[in-house]
Amino acid sequence: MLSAAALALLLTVALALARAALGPSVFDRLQAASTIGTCAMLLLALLGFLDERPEFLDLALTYGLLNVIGVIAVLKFFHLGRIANKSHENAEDA
Amino acid sequence: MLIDILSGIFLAGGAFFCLVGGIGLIRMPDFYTRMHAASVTETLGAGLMLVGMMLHAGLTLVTAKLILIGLLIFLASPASSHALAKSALMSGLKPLLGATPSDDEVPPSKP
Amino acid sequence: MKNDLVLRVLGRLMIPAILLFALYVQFHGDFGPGGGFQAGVIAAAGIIFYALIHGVAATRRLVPDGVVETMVASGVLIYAGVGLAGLLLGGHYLDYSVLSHDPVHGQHRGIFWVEVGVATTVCGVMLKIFYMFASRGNSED
Amino acid sequence: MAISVVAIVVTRNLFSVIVLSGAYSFLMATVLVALDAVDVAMTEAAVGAGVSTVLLLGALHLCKSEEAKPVHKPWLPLAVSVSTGALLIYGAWGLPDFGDPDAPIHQNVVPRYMENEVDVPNVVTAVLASFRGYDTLGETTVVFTAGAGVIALLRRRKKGPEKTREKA
Amino acid sequence: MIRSLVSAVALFSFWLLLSGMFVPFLLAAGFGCAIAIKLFSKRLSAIAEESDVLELNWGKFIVYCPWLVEEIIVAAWDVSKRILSPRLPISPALVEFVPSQKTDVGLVIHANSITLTPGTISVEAEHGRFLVHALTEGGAKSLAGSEMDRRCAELEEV
Amino acid sequence: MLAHFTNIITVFLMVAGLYIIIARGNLIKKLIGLSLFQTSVYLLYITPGKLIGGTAPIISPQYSVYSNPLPHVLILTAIVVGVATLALGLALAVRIREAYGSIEEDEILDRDHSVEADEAKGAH
Repeated sequence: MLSAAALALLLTVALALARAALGPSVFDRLQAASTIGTCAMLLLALLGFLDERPEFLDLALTYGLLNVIGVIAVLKFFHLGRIANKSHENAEDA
Repeated sequence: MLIDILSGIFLAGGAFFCLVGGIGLIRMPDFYTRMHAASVTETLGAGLMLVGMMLHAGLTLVTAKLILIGLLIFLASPASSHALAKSALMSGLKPLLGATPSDDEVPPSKP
Repeated sequence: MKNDLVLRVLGRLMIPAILLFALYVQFHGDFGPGGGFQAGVIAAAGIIFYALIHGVAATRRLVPDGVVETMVASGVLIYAGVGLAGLLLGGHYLDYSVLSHDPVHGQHRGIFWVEVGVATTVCGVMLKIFYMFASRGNSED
Repeated sequence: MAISVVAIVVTRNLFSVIVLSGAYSFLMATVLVALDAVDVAMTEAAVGAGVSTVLLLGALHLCKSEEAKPVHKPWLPLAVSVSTGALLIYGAWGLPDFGDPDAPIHQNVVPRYMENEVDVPNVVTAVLASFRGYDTLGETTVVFTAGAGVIALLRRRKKGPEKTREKA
Repeated sequence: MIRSLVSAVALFSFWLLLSGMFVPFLLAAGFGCAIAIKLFSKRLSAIAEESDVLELNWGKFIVYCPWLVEEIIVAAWDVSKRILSPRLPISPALVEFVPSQKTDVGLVIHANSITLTPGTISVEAEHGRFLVHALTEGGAKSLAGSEMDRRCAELEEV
Repeated sequence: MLAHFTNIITVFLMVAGLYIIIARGNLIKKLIGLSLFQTSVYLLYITPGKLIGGTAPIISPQYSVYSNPLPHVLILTAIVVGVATLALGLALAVRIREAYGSIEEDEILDRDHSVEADEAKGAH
């Protein structure tokens, strides 16, 4: 059952990857990336159980923490970057 | 034995909801609706899988760590999807509304 | 984004947890995955998370530049100092066996301090680089 | 994973590229876990998804986020890359099989490392800090130097940028 | 004082859960780390000009969690059916309404609960104004003055 | 074929990184290509260390077969150095952007050419 669940997770990752590759806007890709992060986290926990080494859960925790930080960082800088670029371009035009 | 079967059922359920979320991520027409699909994966899919693994592990520290992971998901994923939706709206990405979209429902998007 | 309610409350709950997790990774590097480098990166990520929520200026007040620069340098010094301590106690450079009466215990002690050094440097450098990039952009606007 | 790599190659909006490379490094870390490299996976996840994403974004918001259209025809680089790849694959047939316990890599110093004379359960930590202490000291110094280099490059001097811009 | 003691104890138990090793050295390290981080987080809050403690009616919160889980399951099943049905019967809607919570924590719990329930996502959450995107118009209409709203408001009564 | 599958993937990643580095003019994109190339090197080192049936090299009494820890150590160092170089490269890119107003290789070269032409004119 564990390996079946792992397979399903891999499929989900593949679907999310397709969305990340297709995604028209940055936000679509970001959503897909965060789904991939969640799936990777679950996959890790499952791998730990398949190998019977539950120490891997630490890794899963790391993934979870960093996933959030990554998403919020991209959002934050997306706004900053747009503003910075606009003001810069205007300055160069003038 | 009973616990094995139960954990198998939970894992299968989790896998099913994850897959559904993935399919929804592909099928849905616009960004905001895709977020709903993704939230299926991140809440029920992940939650059921974690419960399945907890049953598999029994009452040990592994279970405690799994609970921590679950708490992390349930705290962090709504916050990040909230931030995602908010900044998508702020950047002017208009949501698709209704079967017959009516313009008065579109909120004024703030810069 | 700066005054987002949800993110602020999340940060209040999560940042102490992230920092504690970093320290856990640091101290348990001997027993499971982890070690100084990972701990440094995670701690830096936690503080960067604070910067993302409350702005770089507040973070600079939280962890001032002087502290960060001291961290950068002192990490390398700790590492080199461990080697030197081995030298002074009659062993080779970076030979930890002489750090305690019992060679195995000495090795433990040496590895621990070396990891502390790595974590300090890595955390400091990551934060410093982040400050450099972020502050440069802000004052240019 | 291959899909995300292709997407990284093709996509021109640099924000999207950074998002994709974050996802790529999560997948990479998962592959590393499957290959039993737990410590490396943890580092890769922390670095790829956390720090280097933030650094790339930080650099990006000082620069333009859209890549220019390529002016050259991509055939020459493509040919060079593909022929390199073909050569490497040809060379790879000579390597030992995957997971072969008799490969030379498992014969030399590793048995001594695995004897665990340091009495630290995580062998990677033991080797990193004890047997190969010099390497790690060098690594720490490199990180220190890189930090110093970034400080030197990005320190704000009064009127520095304007002057160079006028000259250009 | 008692509150900061409680949160230090919470941090220490977090450490114990992570570690699972009861060697004296590690216990001492955990104790030290918990105290250090408690002090550091005081500094965090001081610089962000926030109160350090979270006021919450914990008794009601424990009752609230299972109810939320039940809501999530029902909603997720509904959304899954919509995703899998070939006609894709969705009618997305944006609604704005006034939440009845007063404190930060109550508002955040309400907003997060809305987002956690598949089919609804809180887009903007401020004092006195929520903007919610819903997958169906029915789901959007039932939000204002809902049971979730009432229960979250109850959580604030300390 | 299957025995060399991992090698083929490694080579594919390496080629993709190489292609980005030589075909794209954008400096930041080049740096991303460089880190892609680096990950392929990580994979190249880690894959031979794996033993079928082995587990992660964290010694515990239940297991007897472990994968080879040596490549892990080397790659750990490589990742750290990789981040350091990435940061340094990005700092350089930012400086170049400030000096030239662009991070596209072609535009930078064009500008250099025009400056040289101007100087030549001034000398005559």
